[in-house]
Amino acid sequence: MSSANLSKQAVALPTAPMKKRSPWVAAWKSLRRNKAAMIGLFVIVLLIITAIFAEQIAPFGYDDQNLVNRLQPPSAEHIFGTDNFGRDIFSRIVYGSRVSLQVGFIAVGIGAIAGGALGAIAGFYGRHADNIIMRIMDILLAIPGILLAISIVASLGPGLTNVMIAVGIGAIPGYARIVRASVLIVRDQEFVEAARSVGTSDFRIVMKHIIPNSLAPIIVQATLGVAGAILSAAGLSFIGLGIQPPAPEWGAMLSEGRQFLRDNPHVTTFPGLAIMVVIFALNLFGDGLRDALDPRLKQ
Amino acid sequence: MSAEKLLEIKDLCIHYITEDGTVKAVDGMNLEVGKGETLGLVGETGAGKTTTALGIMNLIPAPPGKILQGEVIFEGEDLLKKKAADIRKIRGNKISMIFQDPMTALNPVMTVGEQIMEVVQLHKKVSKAEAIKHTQDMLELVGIPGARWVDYPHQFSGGMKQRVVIAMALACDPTLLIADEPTTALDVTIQAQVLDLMKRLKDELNTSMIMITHDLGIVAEVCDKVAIMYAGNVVEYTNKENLYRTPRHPYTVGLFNSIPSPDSDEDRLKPIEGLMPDPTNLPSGCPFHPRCPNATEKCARVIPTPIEVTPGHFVKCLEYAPGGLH
Amino acid sequence: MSAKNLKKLTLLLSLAFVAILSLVACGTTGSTGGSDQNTLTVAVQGNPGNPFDPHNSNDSATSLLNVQMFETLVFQTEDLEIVPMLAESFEQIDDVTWEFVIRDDVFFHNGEKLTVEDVAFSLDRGSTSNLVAEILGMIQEVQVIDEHTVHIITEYPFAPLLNHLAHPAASIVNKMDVEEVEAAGGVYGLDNPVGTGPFVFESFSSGDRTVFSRNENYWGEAPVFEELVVRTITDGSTRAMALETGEIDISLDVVPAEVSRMDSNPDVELLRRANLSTNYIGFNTQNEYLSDVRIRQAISYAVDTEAIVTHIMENIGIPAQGPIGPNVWGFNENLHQYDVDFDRARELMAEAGYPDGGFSLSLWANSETQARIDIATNVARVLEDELGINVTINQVAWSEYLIATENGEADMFILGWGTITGDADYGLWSLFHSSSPAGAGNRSFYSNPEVDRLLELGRSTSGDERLQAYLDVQEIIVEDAPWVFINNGEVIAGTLLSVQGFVLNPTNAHRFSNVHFE
Amino acid sequence: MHKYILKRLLALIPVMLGVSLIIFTMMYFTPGDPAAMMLGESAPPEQREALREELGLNDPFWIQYGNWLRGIVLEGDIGTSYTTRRDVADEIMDRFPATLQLAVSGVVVAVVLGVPIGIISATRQYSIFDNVSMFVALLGVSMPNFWMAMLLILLFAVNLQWLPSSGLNHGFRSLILPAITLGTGAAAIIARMTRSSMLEVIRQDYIRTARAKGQVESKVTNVHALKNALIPIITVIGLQFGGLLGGAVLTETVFSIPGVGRLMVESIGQRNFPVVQGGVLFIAITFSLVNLLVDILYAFVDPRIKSQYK
Repeated sequence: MSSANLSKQAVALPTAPMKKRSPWVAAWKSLRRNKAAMIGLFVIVLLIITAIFAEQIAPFGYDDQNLVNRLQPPSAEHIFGTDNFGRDIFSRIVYGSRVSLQVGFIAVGIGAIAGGALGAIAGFYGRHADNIIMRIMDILLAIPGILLAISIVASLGPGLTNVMIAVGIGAIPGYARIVRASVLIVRDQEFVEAARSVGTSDFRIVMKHIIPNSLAPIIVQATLGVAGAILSAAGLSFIGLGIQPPAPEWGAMLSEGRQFLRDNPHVTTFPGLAIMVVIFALNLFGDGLRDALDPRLKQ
Repeated sequence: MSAEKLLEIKDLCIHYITEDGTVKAVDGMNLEVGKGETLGLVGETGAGKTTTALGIMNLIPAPPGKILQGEVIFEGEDLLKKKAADIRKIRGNKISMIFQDPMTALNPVMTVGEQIMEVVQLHKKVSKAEAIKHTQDMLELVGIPGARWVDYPHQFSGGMKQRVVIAMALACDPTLLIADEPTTALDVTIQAQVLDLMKRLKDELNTSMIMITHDLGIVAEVCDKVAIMYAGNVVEYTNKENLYRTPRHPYTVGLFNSIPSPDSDEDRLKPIEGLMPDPTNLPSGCPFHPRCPNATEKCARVIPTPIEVTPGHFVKCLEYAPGGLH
Repeated sequence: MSAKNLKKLTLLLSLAFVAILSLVACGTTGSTGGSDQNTLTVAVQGNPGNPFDPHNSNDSATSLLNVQMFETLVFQTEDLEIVPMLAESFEQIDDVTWEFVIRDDVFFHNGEKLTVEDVAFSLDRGSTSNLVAEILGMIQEVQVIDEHTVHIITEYPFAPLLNHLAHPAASIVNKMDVEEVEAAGGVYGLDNPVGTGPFVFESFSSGDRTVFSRNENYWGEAPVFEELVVRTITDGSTRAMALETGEIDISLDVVPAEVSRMDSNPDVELLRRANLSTNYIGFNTQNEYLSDVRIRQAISYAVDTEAIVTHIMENIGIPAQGPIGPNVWGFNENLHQYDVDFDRARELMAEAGYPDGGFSLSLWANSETQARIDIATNVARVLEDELGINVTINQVAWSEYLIATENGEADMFILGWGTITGDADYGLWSLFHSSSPAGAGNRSFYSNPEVDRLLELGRSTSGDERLQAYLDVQEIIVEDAPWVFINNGEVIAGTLLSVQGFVLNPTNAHRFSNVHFE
Repeated sequence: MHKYILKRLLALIPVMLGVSLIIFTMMYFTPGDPAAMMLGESAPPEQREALREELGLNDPFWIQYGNWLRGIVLEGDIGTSYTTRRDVADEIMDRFPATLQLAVSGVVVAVVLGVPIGIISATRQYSIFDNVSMFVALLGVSMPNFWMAMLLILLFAVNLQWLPSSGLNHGFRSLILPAITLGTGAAAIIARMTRSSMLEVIRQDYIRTARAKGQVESKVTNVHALKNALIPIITVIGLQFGGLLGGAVLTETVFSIPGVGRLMVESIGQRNFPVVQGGVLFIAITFSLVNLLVDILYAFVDPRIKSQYK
């Protein structure tokens, strides 16, 4: 018996003076102790605040052009400098947080809801439904994510909505697998049998028992998925398939600034940093969340 | 104590320091094992038996485990003061260990032969061919065809795996064998076979043994002396006869009362009230006092020391201390 | 596995890595440029997107490569002068008949002698090809007169025929070779195109490079170097860096962002020459709002082409004065200019009934061309700020862009047109004649009977009458403002200082055979 | 084992059919006209219509798909590029070596960096090395690799001029920056996975058994633990390889490397459907074969899995 197990076992002894608390409260308590995760959460909250109050925070509009003032290095007036239209890069990054958050959350929402539903159906009904759904997921997984996204955006056309759909579709198989796995574990447990024996409808069983029990892994995957979605969208923008100008998407800013990389690296440095900080924060938080929600993985 | 001392544990303290608090797994423990003797280490889950065994091998995982103080004197030398390289020469060689769960004690991606050979080659200067020969002999010794040395653990049953573990533990003729609940994970019928095998081999090889168990039946069957552990402490320590005839510590008495006995008239067992205390938050005074039928207010205040009640029979209870319970 | 094995594994992986890399090194020992005087390495932006068949290719990357291998009857010099090439002499016999005498000393790369049969075959083939019909479609018949003479008969009087015959699409191929390949069911120009030019095709690696060797039996002056490598380097700054590091000798397609840097680099020579292109913002004249000439004019007044050329195009080219550039034959230098004038623009909007704008238009640009996206970004902002027109930018792939501009989906769109023949007809007919479908160039759906008449007149007359027709037509077009005329482009290249004798051709048909190293 | 591999290969067929159908459907609904692309901006509509007819673009969906499929099954012909008129297979094979070199060198960098860092981090959990390398690994995961590529170019190619900025023409030297770009992200993921997998394994009873035998710590880690930790590590390496095949799209763009990824992007832009279909199918098959290889590797690492492959 290793020490970790030992201490856990000891704690688990019923006489131990422990309050009975919900696993979510426990997870939050454990998360609170995780400094890295808290830093991540702080950055994410900051980002959300930035997105909400972009108008108040940004000193300029995201498309306020001034060609004469183009490609200025950082200064007191333009702390991140200006781009090739003389637009304030700081303001564009501030407004860009809206785009990134939208892409991140909506794409993950699409992936999690569609994938979750498919996974739940596959796991709950098994047999044919399972077979068909999971084979389709295999097919989607056989195409590298970015290529799938590029093809989808090509067929739907560029623009924010379609980028979100494309990235979301790419994420479906991941969620489907997770939910299916949890459903398979939960499905045959006694409380589900019990619910079924008193004639509860399938839909109710899924909603009441199965979904709540597979929520933890979905939340972890979703947090890390938001990071992935933001990166994918930036990648799509980078090859010109993303958001339409003049929308201040960070990946598009990187792509547009690439031609000035040599003489005016500030045009690309700041959007690059913005992406990195946000992804870093989401990863920190996601890792912490995973440790908190899934003690088995805790190290 | 009749036999020559092989192992002596003095005032050993091992704590686990975790986020949830400090677990005093072993707290001021004293123990002796003589040459050729079998000592039974008995206690409930979490009493610190396994930690004691790991402490002897100096295998406490650190962090979170920490040996705070004490000595483990083996053949006259303190193992805790030895360098890592020196202690490795003892592990698996002079002192070897049989672990509780044979299912997980074997490396699943190595053949059993490789795993037995590993210990042979580590400690004996032999050629590869000799090592293989020795490995096969060891397997035969525990009743497994030598030819199966190329098989992987998953190809064996639980009982067979434990035999492999035993073969591995005995491969270098250890002077001290620590068996940590070697039969707990096995079916009852297999348990007897394995136990018999161990007893036989121990006698053949004249090995000393520490038998860790919570089963007083096993103690009766194989041990010479017995140490009863409770909450990181030895509460009673004597030879088997003394213990079975005159158990002194209230905990030991409680343990005996909770075993069904065929020649008893009572139709109800008397389990010990309550459960093991939270190891991060042990009660003051005697750790057993909250559950002790005889406890007094003094028990909550004073930490008892071992008292030699009769020669060779040590009990850690205020009842036997000068001044008694009050 | 033991600890030793782990080390071995790490070692093995590292070795594998090195092995792969050295394999790569052996596979592509193409590190040319700079020091090697026997190889000329040129980098271009595009990957050849068609087979090496002059009659079945129309993208500029393929054309440039074809020009090195194939030749035409006449050649248009960098001064846009028509000079003989495969034809020794030529002469117009009547309105529709031209006589050409073919050189006697020309051999194809496969050793076959150039004959009049090859000429007739090639021009027939070109005139019926889907891809180059707009260049050669007017040729009705090529008559073989004798061993050295052919007559080219056009369907209608066609003044700029010589310019068209100088176009790479009018290249002469080897009849026997083409027929052999096509008879076998193959596509000509994939493996071994055979021309008469100074370079012989060696190999092609898609996305990477095309390699040519010197034509040792060239009828003209053979190149001094042995090998020509034309590489595709898509990214503009990467291309510039490759030149600066001496990895390539010549970089074509220098992008705006690199021009000033390259200009100030003492190790590199920057070559610039006005080309024959006009970049423009086209209006869909059938759009509810844009059908009103006043709104088109208002937008023309609001768009600051000076600023666009200075800041967005990095001073590449000059602000355009009309639909064709100053170096195109027939250019009118006295056209009305829509110099930026927001008051006049707002006045016109008010006259049209939209003093505060208040309507929406879509502005399209293709995602492959950064400059167009940048222009769109700027123009959208200006129109919204100054005229209150709400402009949405649609940035789409080229193929989708073509469709959207053809079916009228795009209200405004940014495009360029190269008058590669150097003659006004080519620069105006397809774009403004009402019979010319959108797909052929009239994406504005522009229709003006007077313009039609003048364009027809220009095709069938010659001399001053022809010139006057074009001068007049440009005035009408500028007045009607179906386009915002942005700039007349430039062809820009950078070369290492050691590269001498390279001349940029406004038609983009740059020939590398005269280059020598110093 | 042979039977298992055969079974897996057969199982690939329906998946690849599915992949081709999905890609075909997406391309079918992609706006834009390949004929317009081929004929250029000045071709009249009749010509274009004729070309569409010739290419079969006017046929109903199922007939187009059927024809394409028949070409593959009966003649092994995956089509002809609309633009270059070359065989799609030639087109892809021209480009594939570059992509493969990128992906392989990226994986090698990732493994050579990631696995040892993960092992050391696990064996010295919570040490400075562990904390620093896990921090850096997380940074590596968070950095968009096209941005990293730009920074590497700026530093090593533009400012220091040590390494070429583009192409694969300088052998070893030209692969360094792309391999680092592709490799670091994957290295970070592999390091994290190695660490957690090792931590999981180090806690196992058989590791204690090995220590109880008197085995030296390095062998306990590198023999007993690593071999057991290898399954998830191999899995993630396999997935990363697939990711690199796809992720090469961006790297190829930044470094101007003529690989399959860029061919795909260009062809999608040109509506060059045969190349897109062939290319995606090709990449999907490569990816699936790598996964199969990973599954076969499992058997060599873990005898329990081997016994299931019968």
